[in-house]
Amino acid sequence: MHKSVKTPLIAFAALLLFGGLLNFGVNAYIQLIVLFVIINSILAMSLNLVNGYTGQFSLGHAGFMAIGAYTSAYASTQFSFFSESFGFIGIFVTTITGGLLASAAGFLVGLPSLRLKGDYLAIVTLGFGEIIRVTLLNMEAVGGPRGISGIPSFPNFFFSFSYSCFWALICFFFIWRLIRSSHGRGFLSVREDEIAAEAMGINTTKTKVQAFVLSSFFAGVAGALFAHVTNFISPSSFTFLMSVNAVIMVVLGGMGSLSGSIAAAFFITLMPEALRSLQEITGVDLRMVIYSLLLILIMILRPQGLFGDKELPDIWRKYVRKSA
Amino acid sequence: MKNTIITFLAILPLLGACTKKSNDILIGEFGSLTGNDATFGLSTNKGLRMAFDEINAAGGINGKKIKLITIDDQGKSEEAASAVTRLITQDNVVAIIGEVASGRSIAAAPIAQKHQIPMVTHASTNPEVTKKGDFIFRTCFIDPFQGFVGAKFSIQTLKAKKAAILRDVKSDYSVGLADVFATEFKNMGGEIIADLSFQGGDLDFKAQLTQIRSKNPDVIFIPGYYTEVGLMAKQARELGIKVPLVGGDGWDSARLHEIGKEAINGSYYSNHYTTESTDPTVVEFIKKFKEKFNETPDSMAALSYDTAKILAAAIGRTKELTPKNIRDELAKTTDFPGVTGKITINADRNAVKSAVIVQVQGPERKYISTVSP
Amino acid sequence: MQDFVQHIINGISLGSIYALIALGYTMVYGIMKMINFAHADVYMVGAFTAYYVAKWTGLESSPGVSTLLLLLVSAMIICSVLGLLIERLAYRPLRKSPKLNVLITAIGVSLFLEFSGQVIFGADPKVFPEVMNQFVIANFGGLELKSSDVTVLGVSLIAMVILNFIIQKTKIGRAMRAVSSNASVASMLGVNTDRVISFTFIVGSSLAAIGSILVGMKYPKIDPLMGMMIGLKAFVAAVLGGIGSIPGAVAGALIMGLSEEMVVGYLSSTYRDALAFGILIVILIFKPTGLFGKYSVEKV
Amino acid sequence: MSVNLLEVKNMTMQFGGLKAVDSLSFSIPQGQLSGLIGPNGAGKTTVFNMLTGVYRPTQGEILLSGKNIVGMKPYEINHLGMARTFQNIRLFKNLSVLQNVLIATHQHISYGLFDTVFLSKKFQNQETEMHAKALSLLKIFHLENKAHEKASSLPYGEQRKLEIVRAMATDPILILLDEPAAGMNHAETHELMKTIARIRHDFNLSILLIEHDMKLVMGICENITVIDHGVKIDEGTPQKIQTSEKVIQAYLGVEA
Repeated sequence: MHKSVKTPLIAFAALLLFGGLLNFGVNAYIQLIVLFVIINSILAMSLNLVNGYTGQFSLGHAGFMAIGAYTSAYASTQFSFFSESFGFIGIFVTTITGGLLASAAGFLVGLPSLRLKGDYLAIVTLGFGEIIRVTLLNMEAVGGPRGISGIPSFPNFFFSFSYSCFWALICFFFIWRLIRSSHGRGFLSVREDEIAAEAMGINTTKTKVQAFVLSSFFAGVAGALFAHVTNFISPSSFTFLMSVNAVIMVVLGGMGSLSGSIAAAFFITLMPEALRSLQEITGVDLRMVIYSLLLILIMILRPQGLFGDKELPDIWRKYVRKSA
Repeated sequence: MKNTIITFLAILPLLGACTKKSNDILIGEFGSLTGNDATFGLSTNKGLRMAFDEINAAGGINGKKIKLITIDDQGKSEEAASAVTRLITQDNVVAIIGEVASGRSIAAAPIAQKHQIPMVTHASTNPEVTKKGDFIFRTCFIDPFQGFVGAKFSIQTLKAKKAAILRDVKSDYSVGLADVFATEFKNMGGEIIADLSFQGGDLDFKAQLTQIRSKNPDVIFIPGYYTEVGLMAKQARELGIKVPLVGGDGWDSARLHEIGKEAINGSYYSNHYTTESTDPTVVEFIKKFKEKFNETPDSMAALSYDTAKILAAAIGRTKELTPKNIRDELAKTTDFPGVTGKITINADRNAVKSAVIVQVQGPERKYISTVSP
Repeated sequence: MQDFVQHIINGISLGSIYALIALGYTMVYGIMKMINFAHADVYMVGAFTAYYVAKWTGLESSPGVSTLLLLLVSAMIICSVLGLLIERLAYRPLRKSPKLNVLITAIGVSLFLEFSGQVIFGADPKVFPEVMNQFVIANFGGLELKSSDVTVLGVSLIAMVILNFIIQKTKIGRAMRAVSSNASVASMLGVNTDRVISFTFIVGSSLAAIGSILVGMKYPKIDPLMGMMIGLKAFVAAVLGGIGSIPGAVAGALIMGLSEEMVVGYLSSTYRDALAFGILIVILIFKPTGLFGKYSVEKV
Repeated sequence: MSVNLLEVKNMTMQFGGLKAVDSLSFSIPQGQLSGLIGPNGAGKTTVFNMLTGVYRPTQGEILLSGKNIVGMKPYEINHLGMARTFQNIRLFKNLSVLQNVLIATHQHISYGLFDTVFLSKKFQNQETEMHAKALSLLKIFHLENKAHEKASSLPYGEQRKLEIVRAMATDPILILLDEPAAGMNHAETHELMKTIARIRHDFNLSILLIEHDMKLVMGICENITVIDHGVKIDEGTPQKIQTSEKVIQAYLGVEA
């Protein structure tokens, strides 16, 4: 077997095994949370490409996710081919289409990023996200504020899990290998110093647009998965707060750390759910109060995020070396 | 120190999953206790708590106490979906009550259906909700009816020929109601001269109102929530618009007048019940609610109170407590004497009930008429 | 024609509200180069302070100048203290951290205030007390000019002039400019950076407090999330005008208010927010630092 | 075609009302090591920025191998064979020494995203090649043992050297060095100058060197252009410049 597919396949097999355990071991609620963790991981990893590796400041990730979600949901509900025989091909095609349309939008948003930096870019991407949301809100074809309901779900949990993991692995290995290639080093150079990168022959314009396009593709894929897991989407699912949540995951995990993004996705998805039990004790819902407080504390105590720009293996190695 | 905190933060999420066994009848509620729509979720919650407290105080159902498990969905659809999944699979509830907003009910209904757990919505008026499956019920009227009531009242009672609509595009409830109103109003021979929109949460509506003013409508139909309608009335009067405003049950709150002050006086809306009613059920409900919460119940509270009672009655009729049996008994609900009228569940699992038109007169709501389906 | 004038009046009155809040954003940004996301929530706290003070003192139903002053002062004090606390506890430890961290902390503070507000004040809306009686200042042919419209615009303009004066002409203003252009050099030259930043937060939070009361008078509905949308719009306005520039914030806010009004009045009421952002994007693409923003050549 | 590798004609840069560089003309023949000197604030770095496309000159022409490069993007100019270092060191600080050099070789690779993701033969071969080349360049400045350290962790002098290595990795024909010896002691400077002379020879490079300190430049440059206040005041061999009245005045005028 070619080594390029060997590691991903081993990882996939391991995850499938885990999925099999989950399939029988836990209830549907935990299963749903697991799926949200995977989807959020894809979201965080893809945003890391723009915010972490390329050093651009995007606050509009929810918009791309929305495009992916709407495209695939629309295809699944409108074209009988997909809904009747919601076979693997159909699912695959709708997911890819969602991703592609999202990346087309990413291209459009990437363009102004050529001229804007920092806070200005952040605000423009935020604006694009809002424009996408308001446009969806006003499109009768996709249900306006009612959104799209009755999106066919995946056949069963095991399928949802495997399929989401499949995309999460693609996203992970794609970015992982990209960053360790010359193309990826181009991304990093833009983050480190744009002027020096240009002087060293890097077409920074192209690089930035590329980052936006690739990142939006995976955001779109995450959206497609989200739509089919929740079976319902509406414009209010993709607000500014969702973009903020994505940025939080990236920074919390560590800018430029994929394993950090995944860890942060776990943390951010599980924490509010875990804190639900607290409500039974206190009587009032303090979840979001604690959540926001933790966010501030983490930023102050560990500004570089959980993993910094290191990956899990680096940290493992360091730890082992220290204790040996 | 730093490390301890970080370790603590890391293990926090793991403390989550733990299920308890209990001898109570577990009923789940999901609602917007925080977020932009919090006011409706909070009212709903009060109505439910009051109903179940009453039932438990009277000895429960067949000796068993009811335990209400409430989950906040923050007014987000995806949270509603996970909340319902949690209620069903983690907390093992036998029935679910919620939500006010049709959008979130639509998001949650397929999950309840999939797990074969009855779900009763007390205030989602969008027809789609109960079409999600035979475990989904509703105890309020639906938008087509309310839109019809609004149009009929405008044409027949207010003698309006030209109407302007101001809809909240963010709310599926508002959009649905506006659409029905427009169709019915035209069918009855009226003309829609302006159909403008705003977004829930907006503060300023003068741009829309200025445009409406130039078209001279006889009536303005605003299928929004009281949070915006109060401000809208104020601004409309400031702009010199004097025609009556007409709306739906989203207006129903004591705050409507507190925000809109005299500007909202004289406007009409369709509602589920009237506080002026002399029906002892209603009088008793209002009295007890005021004692408990020190405020006049709005229609969300009344509806959720009724829903809780209907559900409890259905549970009481079951021989064996299973979700399937509760569903079957719910479907048999006939002429239940609720605060919001006599409620019968029809074959589509919708409630057949009448609507009332009330007029805002300061803090009071003057009963104008009842429209039956 | 009458409609057009009405739209202009509406737009300016809406814009001047954005301006009051935008000034707070731009102040903090100008000095610290950070987006103080929590500003809009300090504004919310201001409104609730006024609400509770009026309730406890029983002034809810006795409108008048003294009521207004009492509420203004109490809201300004509470907001300043809150602003100082936020700066001291959340932002100061991060002063040397990357921008994104500071931004996330600011979002964290904002969420914290919003959700604590929902727990403490309750999530349902409250009715803001009547502070001043409204009267009609001028009436020309069906067009009424309300006192509240003029007050808000007047206060924003006065605030703008005073701020400009403080920054350009006073000692603390000079220190502020020094910190703004280079904080570390300023502190080497003996400027007490901490004090300057604290002062900035006091001024910014007081502006938020004033804004909250003026807006409360005009739109008497307050809730813990009231800052979210208006804050976002005001912030966009500040960016539009060139964030960091005081006249820019006011100009940006007025443009924002007017364009929103015109969009709804003449184009489409449904795309109001989208078009507001559209205008922002177009302006930034042609003028990347906003209307009044200083364009700095990056030193190579 | 002109025999000169670089030909600058009437290049002017105006910032608002200030003329930072005024109608500057000079040329560099193939293979020459030239110097550009002038007192502080004379506009030397602005000249570099215009040559490399960071600023667009308000007026004038810049011909590289006979081709006008005014208006081109910095990376395009770099692809044509002009590379530079920066006066206030602009390394990719958080990346390793090796990565810094590898980035500069990016323009020479031909593998695409597909090759990257599937780790194709092409990808592997080219990566191996790039690494080997980067290491061999690092060797010239004795940096090969630090290849995996963070660029920002290098001492100052080595950071300057790394900048030169990075510029060389783009395979330039003309390399612009902006005060390469700044902050180095006498011995280090001496060694650096020797290395510069050597790489010019080994890699067949033309070099343009900015130096604030006149004495340094005199040792290795073959031709020197002197500017002050954006205007060329003299040009010629080190011997000629050393005795030039105008040059001495310019330096004394500023430094006295």
